[in-house]
Amino acid sequence: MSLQKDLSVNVAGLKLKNPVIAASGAFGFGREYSEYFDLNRLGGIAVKGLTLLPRKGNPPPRIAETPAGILNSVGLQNPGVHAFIEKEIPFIRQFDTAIIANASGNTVEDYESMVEILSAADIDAIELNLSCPNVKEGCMSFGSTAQGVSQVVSRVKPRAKKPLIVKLTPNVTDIAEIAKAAEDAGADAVSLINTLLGMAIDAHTRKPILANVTGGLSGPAVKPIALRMVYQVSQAVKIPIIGMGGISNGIDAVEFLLAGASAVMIGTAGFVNPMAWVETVEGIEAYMEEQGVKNVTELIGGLMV
Amino acid sequence: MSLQKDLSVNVAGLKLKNPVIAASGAFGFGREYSEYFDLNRLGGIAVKGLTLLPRKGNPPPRIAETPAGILNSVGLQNPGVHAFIEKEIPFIRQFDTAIIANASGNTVEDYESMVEILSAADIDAIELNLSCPNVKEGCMSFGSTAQGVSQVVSRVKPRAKKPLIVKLTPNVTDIAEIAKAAEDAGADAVSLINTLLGMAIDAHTRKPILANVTGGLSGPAVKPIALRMVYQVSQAVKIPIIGMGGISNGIDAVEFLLAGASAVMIGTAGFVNPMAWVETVEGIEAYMEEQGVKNVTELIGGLMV
Amino acid sequence: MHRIETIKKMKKLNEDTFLIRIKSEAIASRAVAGQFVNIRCSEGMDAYLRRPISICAIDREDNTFDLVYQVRGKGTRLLCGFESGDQIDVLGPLGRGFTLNPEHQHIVVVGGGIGTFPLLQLLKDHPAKKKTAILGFRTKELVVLEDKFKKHSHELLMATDDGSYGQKGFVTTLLEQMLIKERPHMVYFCGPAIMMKRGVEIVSKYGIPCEVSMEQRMGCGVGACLVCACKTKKGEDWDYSHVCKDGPVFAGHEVVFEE
Amino acid sequence: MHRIETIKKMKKLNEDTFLIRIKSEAIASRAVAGQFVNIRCSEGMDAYLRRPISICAIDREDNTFDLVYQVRGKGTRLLCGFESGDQIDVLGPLGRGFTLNPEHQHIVVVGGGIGTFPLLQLLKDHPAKKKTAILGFRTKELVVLEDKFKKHSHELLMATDDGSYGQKGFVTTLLEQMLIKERPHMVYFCGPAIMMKRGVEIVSKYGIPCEVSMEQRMGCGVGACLVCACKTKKGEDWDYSHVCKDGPVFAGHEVVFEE
Ligand SMILES: Cc1cc2nc3c(=O)[nH]c(=O)nc-3n(C[C@H](O)[C@H](O)[C@H](O)COP(=O)(O)OP(=O)(O)OC[C@H]3O[C@@H](n4cnc5c(N)ncnc54)[C@H](O)[C@@H]3O)c2cc1C
Ligand SMILES: Cc1cc2nc3c(=O)[nH]c(=O)nc-3n(C[C@H](O)[C@H](O)[C@H](O)COP(=O)(O)OP(=O)(O)OC[C@H]3O[C@@H](n4cnc5c(N)ncnc54)[C@H](O)[C@@H]3O)c2cc1C
Ligand SMILES: Cc1cc2nc3c(=O)[nH]c(=O)nc-3n(C[C@H](O)[C@H](O)[C@H](O)COP(=O)(O)O)c2cc1C
Ligand SMILES: Cc1cc2nc3c(=O)[nH]c(=O)nc-3n(C[C@H](O)[C@H](O)[C@H](O)COP(=O)(O)O)c2cc1C
Ligand code: FES
Ligand code: FES
Repeated sequence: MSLQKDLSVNVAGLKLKNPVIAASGAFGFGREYSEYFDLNRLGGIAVKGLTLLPRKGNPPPRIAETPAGILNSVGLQNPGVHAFIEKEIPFIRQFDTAIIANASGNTVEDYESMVEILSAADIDAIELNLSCPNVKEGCMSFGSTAQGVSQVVSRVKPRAKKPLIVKLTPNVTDIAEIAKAAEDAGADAVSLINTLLGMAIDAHTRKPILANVTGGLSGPAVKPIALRMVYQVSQAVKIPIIGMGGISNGIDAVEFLLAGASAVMIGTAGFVNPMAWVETVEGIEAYMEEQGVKNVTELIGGLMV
Repeated sequence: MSLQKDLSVNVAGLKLKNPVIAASGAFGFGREYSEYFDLNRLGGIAVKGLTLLPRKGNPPPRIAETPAGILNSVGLQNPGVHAFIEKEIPFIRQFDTAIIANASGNTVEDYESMVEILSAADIDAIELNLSCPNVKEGCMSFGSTAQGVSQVVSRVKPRAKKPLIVKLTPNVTDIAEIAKAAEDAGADAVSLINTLLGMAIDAHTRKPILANVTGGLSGPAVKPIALRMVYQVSQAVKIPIIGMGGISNGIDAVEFLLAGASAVMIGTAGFVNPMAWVETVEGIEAYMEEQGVKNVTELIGGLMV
Repeated sequence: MHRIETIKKMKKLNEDTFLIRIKSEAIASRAVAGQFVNIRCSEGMDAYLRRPISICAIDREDNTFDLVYQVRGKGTRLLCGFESGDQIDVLGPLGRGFTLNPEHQHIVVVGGGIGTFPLLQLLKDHPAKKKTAILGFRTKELVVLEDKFKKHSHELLMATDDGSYGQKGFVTTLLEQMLIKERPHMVYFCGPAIMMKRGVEIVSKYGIPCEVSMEQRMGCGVGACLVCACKTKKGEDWDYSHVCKDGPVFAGHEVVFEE
Repeated sequence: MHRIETIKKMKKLNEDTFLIRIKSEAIASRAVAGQFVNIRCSEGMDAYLRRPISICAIDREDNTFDLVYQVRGKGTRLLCGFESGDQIDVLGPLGRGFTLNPEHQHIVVVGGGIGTFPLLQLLKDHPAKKKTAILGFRTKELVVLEDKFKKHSHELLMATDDGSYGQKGFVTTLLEQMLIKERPHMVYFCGPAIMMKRGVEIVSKYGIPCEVSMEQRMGCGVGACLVCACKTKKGEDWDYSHVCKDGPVFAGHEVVFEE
């Protein structure tokens, strides 16, 4: 490759060496995949969804394969925010990659505490998860109305000392309206999409495959929905967008950038191909080379409609 | 096969010899596929979405392939309800299969007129399309709020002299609430899901693939979402449900029946396999044989949760 | 016809152009020049929709037909994985082919790139006394089937965009140069929309009828889903016809070409 | 290790059980009995997730390892399409294998169905003086690898659910009959959860330690996605461990078996 290329992006103050971030829940706290590739190559890592106290998560089976996708119902199993700070941050900090703490709560107060605690921790941004479909309380119930989003975001924003990214659920009638509510309430950026609520049934046993009955759909199957939502949100808000949903390679990532995302996250594709994250960085570079794009930011919102 | 099996179902007065119906928009008015198989084998045919006046539809390209699915943006191209009654009904009536007229409108008055006109025609049921994502006015804008659905359904119901099926859009926060609104307003049945709003981009040209920018996602990719919605709606309403979204074979169809559907529709799968409709009937039969199910109605809502 | 048929031959014609010969009495006996088949490139989800490919040549004695295709994306790439002897799922013959009017004594076929392929069977079947073929490719390496076209035409003019083979430039320029001297009875176009648009303008100027073979993204391929729209004239107004059923071949003056 | 490796052998063992031998120095040199690999059964979307398959045997000189699998659904069916010489995408060796304690002089392996396969390498590697294998299958036709198990054990007891081969009934019954007479130092279970649950109850009664190899639906296979949960004891309480990383082999008393 001959072209001198700049892949770095700045998402509301969050500086990334390239626009590729490991999506929350698919990458643990980075340890596992550090055996497969050099984490320094990632723009950032969004860690497994954290809560104030440790959570056990839902009973298994927690995954079902669906056409070009998967359903998961992990239900935010995590060691709690304190264990994260103590045991996981030091590990990830060895690498030159941004740390994004994904935070969930059952109540507005939970979210407030999480943001306070994380603001004091050695991380680069907070991703407020208002969109997990696999827990009964909080989370998606806040995220599915503009009012709920507005309420949580406006309460936590004053406490946030790091860029505040609000993660949106696609299980809504009008995601642009929700994104606008997040923006108006002070979000520095939005990330989307979380998973779509779905279900799989085993016709032979006549039972749901997931013990939790329903789960969240992700993977290539949802890409057209995610792209549309990123595009709609990009028309509605001025804050940067982190796009995700079914991205598997550089071309997919470029599509999200063109639709208006400033960075992308990848989850499911990594299960199938542990090199998906790194290959996506390489794929974006190859696209830039081919198209003579020097600065990846030129692509953001570059869709010609 | 040895077992004596009964595949017939009765959906709110609409009698079907088997639960497999060709989905609206995927089957034209039946002429084309009559060259491929015997239409007598179908439970019913939901004809291409009709409007009062002829519609040209959207500019091409109108289709994009996506992982395990497709996006379409036909935009209700149709010859108008009068041409349908004159030229198409006589053709379909040659076959022993139910005719379901799929009706759209821009205004409540349009829907009223459509229902009046169709009630006088030789058809078996009316499917009120409150869910087409590809037209600017009416349709999905009514379908995306409980209030909109309630308004249209309560206004047309008194004029309906045939079973009235209300077709719901999946592009909503809470489909159960919308289904309930349809039930309360007098719907005899609901059918779901219509397509999910999506988008596809050609990274090389940096343009949307569909001339209409966005389109409706259907096919196997959406099956988990459709199944979840059918299940949720079945928990919320008492009227029968016609389930669809990504069904490709008998096992898929059985999953929808177990989730609570009384009948199923198949669209996209037929493009790939023109025998999909007939093979689904056969597949349901084979499943019944294997599981010793004599009456297909035993399967409806039979999910063990 | 929806059939599982057997592949008799797979041949690489150049870097990314392949020929598949398929045995099918049902299709070979029914198909006419200009029709297409809709092919399943994978059994699963990897190229979910069928791919429309024109019938390039028919051997009605041997009950085979040939498809020639260029690798463009997922589906056509998967097609290259097939081998002679494999089964393939074909829907066809589909659509409306070219009109063969025995009164037309001199015909011209004008093709560009992958649009040249369906013109071969047209030349084979047309009863005209004089058949001229004007074929254009991007560059020399992409030229295929030249010998076949030579065999079934009386005159063969070649053009490449870069001048690496035949005349440099567009087939429409060659056509226009020809029309200054000659007056064929019918011209058939198949190729990029922009070429066909220009072609129709040229022949109209000379009052010569023509047919064009259109392309559009397809779903069902049989006329049921209405996705493959093509703007055509309808009295003073226009309407969307459908490439898979009303076409792919349309009368040149019927089509409303857009930018 | 994520590697594209070459298949050295494909063998049908019975109606729906197959053996794949894969050449891989990286895996053969690192793997221990009880570990698994996560395999990509198709390049595309047709079996999107990888499939976990236990390592059945390792040839550390030849740098190959064997997988034995039963066709259950889409993925395992696609695996049957592979041929010797083909490339295959394998992630592994993964997870925690069986514990091999040289002080255990008499060990018993108890396997049911596809759960018998990973026990073979365990028998090969374990230094115990006496190795007993108790294997159960649904019916005679499903019995595979009997000769190999015979070779690597000192005692081999077979059971089938229908009595068509060996003793009629469950392996746990055979185990219990044995424990009345003998006191092995360690028992290893691999098979259906209900069998392992019963097995753990039995050996506990006799105060014999045991290990069980658990199954669960997986995503990543490496411990990152947390989907493969397995209830395990944690002090007075319990927590979800993960089969792909903390397992698949767990100490028998650790696991909380559920209905
Ligand atoms: C009537 C007709 C006849 C054709 N005849 C030939 C032929 O003889 N030889 C040949 O090489 N090509 C022919 N084509 C074009 C051929 O269909 C496309 O090149 C092919 O579908 C591309 O598929 P892909 O999977 O390689 O590309 P992808 O880009 O992966 O395809 C994605 C989707 O877009 C559709 N698509 C992409 N390009 C086209 C196109 N140009 N036309 C229609 N659909 C498209 C595909 O069918 C598929 O649904 C014909 C097209 C039509 C409509
Ligand atoms: C650690 C481990 C080791 C295994 N070792 C072997 C072995 O040596 N030989 C063998 O034949 N089988 C083994 N299995 C079971 C094997 O993984 C499944 O039979 C296989 O995944 C089924 O895939 P399929 O595509 O055929 O079925 P499908 O039903 O089409 O699979 C659909 C999805 O469910 C998952 N799934 C279905 N059944 C199981 C299962 N029993 N366990 C885990 N996931 C499942 C699949 O991986 C896939 O994601 C093992 C499973 C685990 C967890
Ligand atoms: C197994 C799994 C666990 C997930 N856990 C979380 C989580 O804890 N917090 C969160 O915000 N999103 C979570 N997600 C959603 C992903 O971050 C992402 O939004 C979604 O999967 C879509 O991207 P993908 O298609 O690339 O996977 C999870 C997804 C998967 C598959
Ligand atoms: C090309 C196409 C056209 C459609 N047109 C209509 C329509 O006119 N009216 C309607 O109610 N639904 C229409 N639909 C939606 C289908 O009826 C069905 O709800 C949807 O495609 C999901 O089912 P499937 O996955 O089996 O295709 C259309 C779908 C497709 C793919
Ligand atoms: S492709 Fe369906 S109508 Fe032409
Ligand atoms: S499969 Fe991902 S953690 Fe076990």
